[in-house]
Amino acid sequence: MQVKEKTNFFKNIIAMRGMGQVISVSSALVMMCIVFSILNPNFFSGKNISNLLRQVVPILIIGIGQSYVLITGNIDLSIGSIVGMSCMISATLMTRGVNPWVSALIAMLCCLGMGLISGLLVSKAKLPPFIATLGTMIVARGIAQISNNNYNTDAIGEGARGFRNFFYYGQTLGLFNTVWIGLVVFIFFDFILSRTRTGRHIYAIGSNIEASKLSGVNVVFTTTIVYIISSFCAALVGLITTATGGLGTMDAGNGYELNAVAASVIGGVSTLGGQGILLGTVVGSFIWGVLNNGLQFAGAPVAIRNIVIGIVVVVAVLIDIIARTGKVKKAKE
Amino acid sequence: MQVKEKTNFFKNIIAMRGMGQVISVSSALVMMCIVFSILNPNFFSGKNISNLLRQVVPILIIGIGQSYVLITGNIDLSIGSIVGMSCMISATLMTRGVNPWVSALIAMLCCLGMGLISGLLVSKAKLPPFIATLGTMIVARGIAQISNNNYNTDAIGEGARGFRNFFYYGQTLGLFNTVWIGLVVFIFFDFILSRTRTGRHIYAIGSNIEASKLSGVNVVFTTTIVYIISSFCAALVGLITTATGGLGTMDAGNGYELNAVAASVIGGVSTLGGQGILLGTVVGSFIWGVLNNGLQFAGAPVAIRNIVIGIVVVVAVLIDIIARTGKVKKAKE
Amino acid sequence: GKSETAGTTTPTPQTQDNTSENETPSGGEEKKKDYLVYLITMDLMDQHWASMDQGAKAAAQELGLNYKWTAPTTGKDDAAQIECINNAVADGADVILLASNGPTTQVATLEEASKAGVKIIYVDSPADFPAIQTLATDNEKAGEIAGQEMLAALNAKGITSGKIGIVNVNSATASTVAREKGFRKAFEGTNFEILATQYGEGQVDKSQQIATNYITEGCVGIFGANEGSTVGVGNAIQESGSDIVGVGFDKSDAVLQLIESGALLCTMAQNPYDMGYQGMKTAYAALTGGDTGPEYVDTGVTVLKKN
Amino acid sequence: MEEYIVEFKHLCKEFPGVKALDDVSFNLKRGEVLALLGENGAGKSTLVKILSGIYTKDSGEFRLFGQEIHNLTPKRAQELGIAIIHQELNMCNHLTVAENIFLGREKVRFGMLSNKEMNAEAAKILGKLNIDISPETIVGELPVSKQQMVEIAKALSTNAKILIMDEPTSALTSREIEELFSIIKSLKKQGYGIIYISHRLEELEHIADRVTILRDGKFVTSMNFKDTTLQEIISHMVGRELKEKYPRISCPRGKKILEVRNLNAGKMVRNVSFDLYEGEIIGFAGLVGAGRTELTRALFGADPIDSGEIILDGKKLNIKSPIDAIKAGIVSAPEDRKREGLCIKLSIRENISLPNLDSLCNKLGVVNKKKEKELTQSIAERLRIKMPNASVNAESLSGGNQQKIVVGKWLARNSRVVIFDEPTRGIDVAAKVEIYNLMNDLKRQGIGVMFVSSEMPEILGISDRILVMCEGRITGELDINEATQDKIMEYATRFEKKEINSRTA
Ligand SMILES: Nc1ncnc2c1ncn2[C@@H]1O[C@H](COP(=O)(O)OP(=O)(O)OP(=O)(O)O)[C@@H](O)[C@H]1O
Ligand SMILES: Nc1ncnc2c1ncn2[C@@H]1O[C@H](COP(=O)(O)OP(=O)(O)OP(=O)(O)O)[C@@H](O)[C@H]1O
Ligand SMILES: [Mg+2]
Ligand SMILES: [Mg+2]
Repeated sequence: MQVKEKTNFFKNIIAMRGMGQVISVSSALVMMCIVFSILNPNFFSGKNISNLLRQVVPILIIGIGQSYVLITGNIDLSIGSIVGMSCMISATLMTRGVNPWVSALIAMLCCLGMGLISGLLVSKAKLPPFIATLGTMIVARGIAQISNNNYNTDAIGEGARGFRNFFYYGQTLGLFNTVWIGLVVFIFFDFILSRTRTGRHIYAIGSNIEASKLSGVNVVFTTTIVYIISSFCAALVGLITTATGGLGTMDAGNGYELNAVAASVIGGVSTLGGQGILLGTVVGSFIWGVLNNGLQFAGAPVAIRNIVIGIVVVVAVLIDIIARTGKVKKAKE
Repeated sequence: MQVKEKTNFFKNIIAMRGMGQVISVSSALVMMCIVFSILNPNFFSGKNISNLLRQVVPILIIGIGQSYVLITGNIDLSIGSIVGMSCMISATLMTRGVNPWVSALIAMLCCLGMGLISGLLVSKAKLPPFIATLGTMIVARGIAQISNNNYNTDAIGEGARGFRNFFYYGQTLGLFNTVWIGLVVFIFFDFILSRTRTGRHIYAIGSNIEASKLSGVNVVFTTTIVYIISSFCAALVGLITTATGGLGTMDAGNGYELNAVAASVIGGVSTLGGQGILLGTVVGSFIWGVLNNGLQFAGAPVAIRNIVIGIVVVVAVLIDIIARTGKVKKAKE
Repeated sequence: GKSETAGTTTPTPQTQDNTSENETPSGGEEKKKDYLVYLITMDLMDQHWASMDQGAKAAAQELGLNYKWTAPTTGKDDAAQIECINNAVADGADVILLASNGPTTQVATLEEASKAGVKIIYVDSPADFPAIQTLATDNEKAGEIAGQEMLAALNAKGITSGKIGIVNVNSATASTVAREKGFRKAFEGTNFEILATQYGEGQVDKSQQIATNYITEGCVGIFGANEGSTVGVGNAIQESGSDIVGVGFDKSDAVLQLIESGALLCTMAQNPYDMGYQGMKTAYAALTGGDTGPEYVDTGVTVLKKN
Repeated sequence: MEEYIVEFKHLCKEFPGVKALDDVSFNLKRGEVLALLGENGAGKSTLVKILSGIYTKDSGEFRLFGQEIHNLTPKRAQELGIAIIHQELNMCNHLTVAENIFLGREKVRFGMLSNKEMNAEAAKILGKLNIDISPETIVGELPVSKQQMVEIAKALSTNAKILIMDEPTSALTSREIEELFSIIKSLKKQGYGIIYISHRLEELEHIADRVTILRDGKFVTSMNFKDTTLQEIISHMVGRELKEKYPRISCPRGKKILEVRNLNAGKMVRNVSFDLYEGEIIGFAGLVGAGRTELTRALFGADPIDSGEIILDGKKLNIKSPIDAIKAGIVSAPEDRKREGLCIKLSIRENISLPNLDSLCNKLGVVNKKKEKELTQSIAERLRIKMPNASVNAESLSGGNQQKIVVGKWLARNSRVVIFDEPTRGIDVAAKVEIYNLMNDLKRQGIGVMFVSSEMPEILGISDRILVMCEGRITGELDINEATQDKIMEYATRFEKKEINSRTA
């Protein structure tokens, strides 16, 4: 009996919606790890694993934010700039002597404000999400630039040591705090998405916005919330960036929006909305992170590195499609 | 009688599908131009107009390529990298003594090959376009990098003077050759899209891929063609870039894919497919070009320049939406 | 020692009145022709350029010149920089202070500009086209100095072999590529193994990740090729707590603090403010028929170490 | 005065270019089934969309339970006890059946969704309706008919007092329709007011108490069903006498056009063999999921063929895609117009010309706009498609007129075989007759017609021969002279015995 229940448990997990792609992409991830550790045994050293985990977290967090937006069938291009905005605002305030935590809070609030604007532009003003968030992307970068009058900030200094430890340098129970932050963010937002009403509505909107409206789903509210969540995630990564570098840099987060989309889509989140689970995004961000870390360890010539990355990204998703086509064929027989 | 026919002609143009947005966004463009020429009369000098036209062309051409892809309901992220690839391959060959025109042809063929791969990944392997072209984007950048062994090329030199004049420096009938190239590209691809069978199929696929298949549209073929066209446009811009700079730079075209989407979407092409006309893309690219040119003339403080750009992009599209909502309201009364 | 260096490097702008060049008419009252000078840099993001702008602006105000700063808004982009030059010419610029993206990229455009009567002065990075003056750092030489500093420090510790990592911006930025070249030169003929260069796009967090990975691989020294790379290298070394030798480029408050704390051995400080300031003076001289000085001014680097 | 639960007075609603409702007054009593009838585009859907808060009225008065109502939203309408089953399916394809049923009013415990509870309740509701679907199935994987049943279940689960059904049966087969009718009857007894919209007039005698008829957005009449005849209703709807509901013509049977031998395609087409002759219409009858659509898709090249032969005019065909089929002369009008039939963002003209571009283009592939206009015009006239002009989006047409485009786009081709899969779904009586006439036309021209339908009367009324399918096999063939509804049902339920299933498993 015990055994059977266990099998059922696994069966249930496998049968979970969206789990198919997660499993096939995970197998691509495992293959990558094996190749990298053959190329350089250092890759699998405890020190590197712990490092790697910490390096993946920022991508993972923005990936989660982007996944939320993608599942509603929209996109958020402003993510990278919001990272920069959060980094610059918080660091500027800290260098002007404001308490680091208060600075972080203010930066966070400003970023949530930008998210609110993106959300309202998409949901209320009915702007195409590409344009709305391209607009906020450029504006947020501009805000990052004027924060300290077009200069990167000075070092945030000793007073921010606690802040830096909390977000980057410190460890708890043998893992970097950053990793714990990533874990909490994942668990929390996965819960929201899979277990709450808002989560359900997010999927519904992405699946059929008209039907959702007719069923009484508050589309404006939910869409706006989703953009605010995505900005929250970006702002959090911005704070991690500030803590990491110990200063505010105006181009922090540049280009992250596409990394976030990549992590999401590799993990099975559809850019057309309605589909995907956050566990997929986690696997997707690991593919991205391991690739970058592993290629450095493999000492691959820089020139062909991009070619390898591009091919791996495509192959990772192809594996899933082949796996599924295989399944379809089998089902037919 | 004569007069009536004329009015009908204008009425017909206004009634053309997609023209609504073109008209309202054009009005935003005109407003921008007026503001800029008040801020600095030099903006409307003949010299600047001629300059401006030439500056807009690259964005216009990649915008046209991206519009084709967007109308089928897909996206092409590889555009920027293909610009780089075309630029690096052609320049590398030229510096190695290959005839400039032959070099350009070879670069073009390589880029069309990348387009073919993108197209097949999307249409045949059924990869999500975001992933497929993210992959080719990274790979194409890698190819740009290995072209000259991870260095920018040397100057393409005197032998390529004819090539450089043709694509950038020369003038014909008082206009820069680049402008003529842009004009020809626009007329040709607008004709294909609005007048031919392939054009119809492109719209049909973007509107309903299943219905198109069942109506005998060759979806795989058409989708692939569209990616090849988009690569063609990008490769052309790459050649213009080589001619402009007189050497190959590995990061040429970086980020252009989003500019191309911006130009398209501002002009009314929907990222969901099936909608938009190339005239809109032309207006969209002018908005982008005039903004960048005009802000320099206005001597706007660097720090707030991005903020202004972001807001204008959003407002340009908002004007259209307000215009249309206004129309609906009027119809109701 | 720190406050002294920081004072010159991070110019504190007098925020009240220097933002609007519209007030220059007061300078114009001196019955000079209304000259317009443009500063065109590689991008808008780097602190380096902002310092240069400060220098140029200060001199322009002293001399009563109209002055505009521009650069591609989207990041470093050759074509966009060419547009900036063309626009400046169309706007009626008399002199352009140019930090050229590459040695040859802008040549044809500069020919056009020069034909239109615009005078050219290079700041930071010259192009292969004659100009009134070039004010720049000899990047390869500076890179070699950085390498020599690192080698000396390693030898002083008794280390004569091991791995060395390089964090660069990207392979397309001529100035940082030259620095790397010089740095590698310094290690020719030694037993040190220089690992494949990694590119962090000048972003602190990316560079820091790369440096952390280098440390995991067991590097004994790491070189950062610009300000962002250097901060990343310094942070990573500081975190590891090891005595890896870190050498970098550019000076900023963050870099200086890392030197103070011992995480970095030294940095090669350039003088962007001087480039801007002196460049503007040369522009004035060229416009008013004064003496424009030598064709090449090496604004030099200072090796900044912990005192 | 009787107590009305819904009262409309002088209602007007205008869309750009169309007066969809023009001074309509109408009402609904407790415990009655009101049939709302009218031709395609008469304004029925518009009327009920106003009632459910989706559209706002331009002018007029509107009372619910005696209360004047302003600013109705879908949510508010739901709270007031109005449930609507839309004409076009409105499901979230990525969500499960239970998730769709409870969308917008999910059950929550401690802030968490209680999926178990919702699944159980959904199962109960589905059970009550005799719908055999697991609540955890993803809706997008269900056939249209099942989706329609889910939509009905969803409407019923809201505990509404007023139920609006906009063509609920258009995607259902006889058995499911019967289930639905018994549900409607029991709801009526419980005091529900039901507005029922349908083009299948035969259904009315089972359920309707009263009929209200609209024509061109105007109220025509309202009368008790008992006091009228179908004939009278039809003439009110179309504004003229309609000669025959099922106009049959007889043609001599010519030579064999199509021969299908042992066709296998996927799980739902097994060993299918039949012949099709010039001058005949073959009807394909069967229960939902019998595999008729799959058969048409396989013949048309939309699904891959596993084995078997397709022989057209004596030549063996190798059909790999619809392109091959169309080239060979086999064309098909699919059943799900929104998903497979129309490009809704394109104009009517572009939709009609899409499969005909080969004949509208010159050698360089340039479309001849004049020819295109003429073609569209002639087809629109032939099918009497009601539209402001041919440049408007297909989306803005009423359901029936959309269906006409799906069929109409194939008429300009010289095809050998035309497949109609549920061509009259959602079409009004007059338009149905037009489609029948069209099939008759084709038959007269010696073109083979395959007619898939779940409506027994029309299959019996139009076909010359009826093939009945069950579980992917052809279980019976009936000549029209011997065919009856009972015989069809008998063949349609010839399921394979269970032990065969268990042996293969
Ligand atoms: N959203 C809309 N925009 C423009 N016109 C519309 C819209 N909805 C309906 N119409 C028009 O209003 C008229 C009435 O349409 P409605 O859908 O109410 O007809 P119907 O009686 O339900 O027809 P059917 O039986 O075909 O479903 C039609 O002419 C239709 O084209
Ligand atoms: N038991 C089933 N479970 C889920 N899907 C099914 C089942 N049986 C059939 N289907 C699907 O139902 C759809 C419609 O069924 P099918 O086309 O085979 O029947 P049909 O005879 O054409 O019925 P219809 O009257 O709906 O046209 C197909 O997409 C088929 O894959
Ligand atoms: Mg209707
Ligand atoms: Mg069917």
